[in-house]
Amino acid sequence: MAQQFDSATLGMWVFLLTEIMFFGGMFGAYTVYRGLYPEAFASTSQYMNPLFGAMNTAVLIVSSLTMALGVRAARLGEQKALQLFLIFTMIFGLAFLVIKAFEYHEHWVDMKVPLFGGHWDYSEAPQFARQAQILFCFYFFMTGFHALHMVVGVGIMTTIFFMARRGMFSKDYFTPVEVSGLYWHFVDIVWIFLFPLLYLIGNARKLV
Amino acid sequence: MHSVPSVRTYVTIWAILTFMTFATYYIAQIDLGQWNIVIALLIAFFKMSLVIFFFMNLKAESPLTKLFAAGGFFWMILLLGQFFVDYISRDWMPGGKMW
Amino acid sequence: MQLPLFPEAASAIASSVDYLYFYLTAVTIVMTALIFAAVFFFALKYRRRSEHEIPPPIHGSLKLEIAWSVIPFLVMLTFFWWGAQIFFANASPPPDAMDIYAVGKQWMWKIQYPGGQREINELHVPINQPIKVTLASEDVIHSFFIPAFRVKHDVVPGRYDIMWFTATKPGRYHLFCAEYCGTEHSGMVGWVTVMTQNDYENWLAGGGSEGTMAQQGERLFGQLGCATCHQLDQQGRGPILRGVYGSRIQLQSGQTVLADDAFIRESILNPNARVVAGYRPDVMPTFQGQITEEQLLQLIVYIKSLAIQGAPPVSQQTGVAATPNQNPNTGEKK
Amino acid sequence: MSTALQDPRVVETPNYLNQEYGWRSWLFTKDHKRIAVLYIISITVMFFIGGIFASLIRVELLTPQGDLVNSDTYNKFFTMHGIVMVFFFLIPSIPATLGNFFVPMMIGAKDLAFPRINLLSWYIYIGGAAFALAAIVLGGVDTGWTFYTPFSSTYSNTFVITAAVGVFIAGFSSILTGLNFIVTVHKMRAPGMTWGRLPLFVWANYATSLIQVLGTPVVAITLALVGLERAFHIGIFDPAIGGDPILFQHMFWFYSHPAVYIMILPGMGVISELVTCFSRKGIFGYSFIAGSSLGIAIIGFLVWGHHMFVTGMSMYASLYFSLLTMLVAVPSAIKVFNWTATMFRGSISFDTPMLYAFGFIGLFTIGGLTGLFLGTLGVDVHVTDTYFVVAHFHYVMVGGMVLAYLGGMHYWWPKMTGRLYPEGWAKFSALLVFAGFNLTFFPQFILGYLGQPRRYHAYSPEFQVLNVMSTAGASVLGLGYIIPLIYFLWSMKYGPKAGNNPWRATGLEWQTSSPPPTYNFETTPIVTEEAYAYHDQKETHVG
Repeated sequence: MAQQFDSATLGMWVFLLTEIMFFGGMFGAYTVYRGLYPEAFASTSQYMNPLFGAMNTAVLIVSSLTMALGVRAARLGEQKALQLFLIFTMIFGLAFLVIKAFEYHEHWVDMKVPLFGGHWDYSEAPQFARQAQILFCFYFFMTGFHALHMVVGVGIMTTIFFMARRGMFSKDYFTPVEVSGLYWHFVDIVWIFLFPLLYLIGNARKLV
Repeated sequence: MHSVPSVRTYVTIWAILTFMTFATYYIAQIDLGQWNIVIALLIAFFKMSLVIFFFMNLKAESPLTKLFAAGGFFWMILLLGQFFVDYISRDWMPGGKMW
Repeated sequence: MQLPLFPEAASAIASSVDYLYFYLTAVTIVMTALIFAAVFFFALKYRRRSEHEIPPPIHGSLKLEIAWSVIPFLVMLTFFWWGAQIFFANASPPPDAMDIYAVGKQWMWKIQYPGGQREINELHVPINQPIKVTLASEDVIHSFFIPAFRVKHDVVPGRYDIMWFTATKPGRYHLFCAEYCGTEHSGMVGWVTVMTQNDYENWLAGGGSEGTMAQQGERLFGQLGCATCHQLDQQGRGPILRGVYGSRIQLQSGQTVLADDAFIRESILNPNARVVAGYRPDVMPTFQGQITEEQLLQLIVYIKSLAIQGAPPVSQQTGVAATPNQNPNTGEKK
Repeated sequence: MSTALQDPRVVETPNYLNQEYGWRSWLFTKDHKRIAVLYIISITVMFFIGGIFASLIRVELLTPQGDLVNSDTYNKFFTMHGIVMVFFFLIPSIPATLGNFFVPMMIGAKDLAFPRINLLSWYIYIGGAAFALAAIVLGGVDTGWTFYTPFSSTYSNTFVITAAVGVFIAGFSSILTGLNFIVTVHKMRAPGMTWGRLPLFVWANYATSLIQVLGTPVVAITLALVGLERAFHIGIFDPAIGGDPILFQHMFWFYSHPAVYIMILPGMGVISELVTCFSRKGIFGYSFIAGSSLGIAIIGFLVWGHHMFVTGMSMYASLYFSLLTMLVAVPSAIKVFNWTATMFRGSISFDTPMLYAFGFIGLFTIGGLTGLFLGTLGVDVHVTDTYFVVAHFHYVMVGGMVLAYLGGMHYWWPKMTGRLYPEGWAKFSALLVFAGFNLTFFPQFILGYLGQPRRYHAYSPEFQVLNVMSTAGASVLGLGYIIPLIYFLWSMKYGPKAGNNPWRATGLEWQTSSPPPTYNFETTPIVTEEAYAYHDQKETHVG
């Protein structure tokens, strides 16, 4: 059992390594373009709502807390508490997605969705109109992939919740809870970086 | 297997993380030039370390796991670093002004 | 039946690349021969003679390991050093290089000469004269490859790439596209004709009915309406372009920038990206999608020809506008 | 044939093959050996699909005019050849088959650490392959296996998204295999199996796994970005809005250069096994070979820029990448020298696997050294994107990896099936492969320096003779691949019984019965000596 637990945690960490590189590719490309077009990127920040971003960060951090407490409960064999914390985690995860959806809607209303041939209008700052599209592509791809990870995460939490309901975990066996927790925290960490990189670019200087 | 951290520890970490989040938000409203991004990223790194060491309980994990966790970040920096080998040095070429 | 085994060497750098290639080949042959010989020799000498023999163990030798790590590495460093020498020696064109402009387009090469001649899939160059080719792409990445000159450079859309060479032997040589660019990639080939100076002069005299490239650019400048704002002698809504090329320009953002091909290209395609100090950003429309890469190059050559302060408009000049010198006067644009 | 037919009795001992019957027992198996067999079947199918495209390419290139198919079709041929061979044959080839089968056995484990994930990785692979095949059936892809933007993202009118999705999915199969191996090697070693006693095949697979885990996600996201760019008609590599197509190349080669080490490292591991077994001698410089595997895995990530010297990358970056390219050649050289030295004063037999090992050492040496031409700045400018590159990587991939794979298949076939293959035919086809290979690819070095660009449907007439030689060689090579397929299948039913250890090899995989039982060992083995302790086999020492 101990061996399996160790293997599973190590395996999850190795998996997170690949996840780091997966997002790392995007972060790398993002950094290159931010270096190439700093002003165009900065000009986009007026269309990001940093308060939403900060709220979402806070929501995710709370969900990480409940997740960590859930894992703690699993370790101590407190099944009721585990189930409760899993529900909280799911609720906060869904809350994140709902807030995210509101934000996407706001971008749509603002005509800031260059995808699909362009729901796009940047006449307020025409000098950045081309390159700002790159930032918005990054924004939608990165937050999109992150949201996808959240959806998968909520799915995993649901599975774990039902496993817990069926009494599959005990003080001696809680590997799936532990491993899913690692995944959840990782998704949180990605957001911790996405928040300043996407929402707070040159926030202090309204360039336009 | 591992010692179980107390609820108090978790809640304290959570409080720090939330505080840091809003600190990031408010610091971003002050114009510090290039330092805005530096501070934002430093805070992000700090927050990440808290999540990794406490919520993900890396501090109680084996050295091997720590090595793999560190390896991921090292490799990502390697990726970025070598992008920059190209992009930064494009500037040094006659007529180059990519950066 | 033709069976060439080695390409013709027709440029100034060809033989230096060939020497390095011979050196690398020699090392490869020697190393491969050594390994093959050792494997054959051991395999025969120590072939299994009885099913039951067990040879004595040999665990290794630190000295040998160090020797066969360090020595090959030193040899490889000579590859690196020599290769880097050639690469850097040929990195930037000499100042007296003659300009030629090439645009890659699926699937042809469009060549323009400063004198106004234009060709497709044909490049004519004089012998013993450094040629600087400014490369642009209309669509995807192409690669300008002349095997006989040992030169190749990718042509990346959205920017200018530079390559240069000095042809040394009259003749006709292949011009290939070396970066896969779509359906007729293998049809994107042409010929480079190297001529003696005299022949080249004669050839030049034959072409260019539409005037020099700068004149073509000047016509375009009028047709596109650039001249209404960018007037030559008096302040219009846009900067006066005389003397701009090659100078450092003060931007609205406070930075300065060198007005070179890339900057002028950007100013035409995306005029608001970097606005000159003292001008409004939203006055000039973008010309993205409205002019071809070829026309863009003509405009650049025209603006380049204005760099010489006080020179008469190119329509009154004869022949080819010279490559400008660095102009100390800070001009303005837009 | 060395020691065949020691035990001709027809008694079926319980093993992984006869444990259960029926398709369910295969498709839902968690046994790493059965999954390895599933993989062998799948990659063989993919290999022959890729091979058909290769033959069509070679037939087209018999004449310079491009008269067999039109250029669009030809472009699809080489693209599909590349995608199928690289992502669906070479990458999974040794790790997912021989590695899957033997890594657990060699470390004395019952199975991999995550048997279910192992099965999942096969299903993911099949899913990816289904997309790739769908792209072929629907009408093909014409971007080249490198998917360079902006051609792939904007200009191509073919099924790029389908193919990219296929590669993306298959990437996760590769990641999961790597993840499984890493955890297995760390956590599942038998008592006494220290890191210093691991067989070099395990070391090689471990190093490979590191690359798979660290590199594959980057190519996955890169291709995802290309797919999204096509789907949304806008993206980050689009030069029209200021995107830099060269960034795509950086991201692509960040994985795809190390990927060639994913392909070759396990092959090197196989050769270490073969050379020791058929020289009946411990490896020369164990720690250097093991260390060089890790060295290749790590330095391999630092050299990708040598694919981009003429792309308009900064020339200082070119300098950096060129220097590091020289560095990565050192560990490869160490391996070649050590294998050769292992043969010194050995007891060398000429069984088929050893013939493949000889072939590997020679061809890999040529392949590796010609790689240095491409890492040397001045020369690369001329030879990059020509047939020189094609020849170089086929020397490494076919002359190296495929020969190692065939060598390994012959070496372990008796263990996997309990049967011996016909030695005469095997030797014959090994020679065919070697001869055909050289005839196919050596002329391409000359073509490359002459300047024939790669991916050309029609070429200049003066290149014809060399191209005809190449096509002739390809037909010999093709025959050399088909013969083993036939006799392997034949031997499963009619081959003589192999016995447990026909080569009298060391290594835990040979200590158990052939074919191995479901959990590999009757009792967990306890390891007391280093790998390749041939001198401890109680026999007479011969000077």
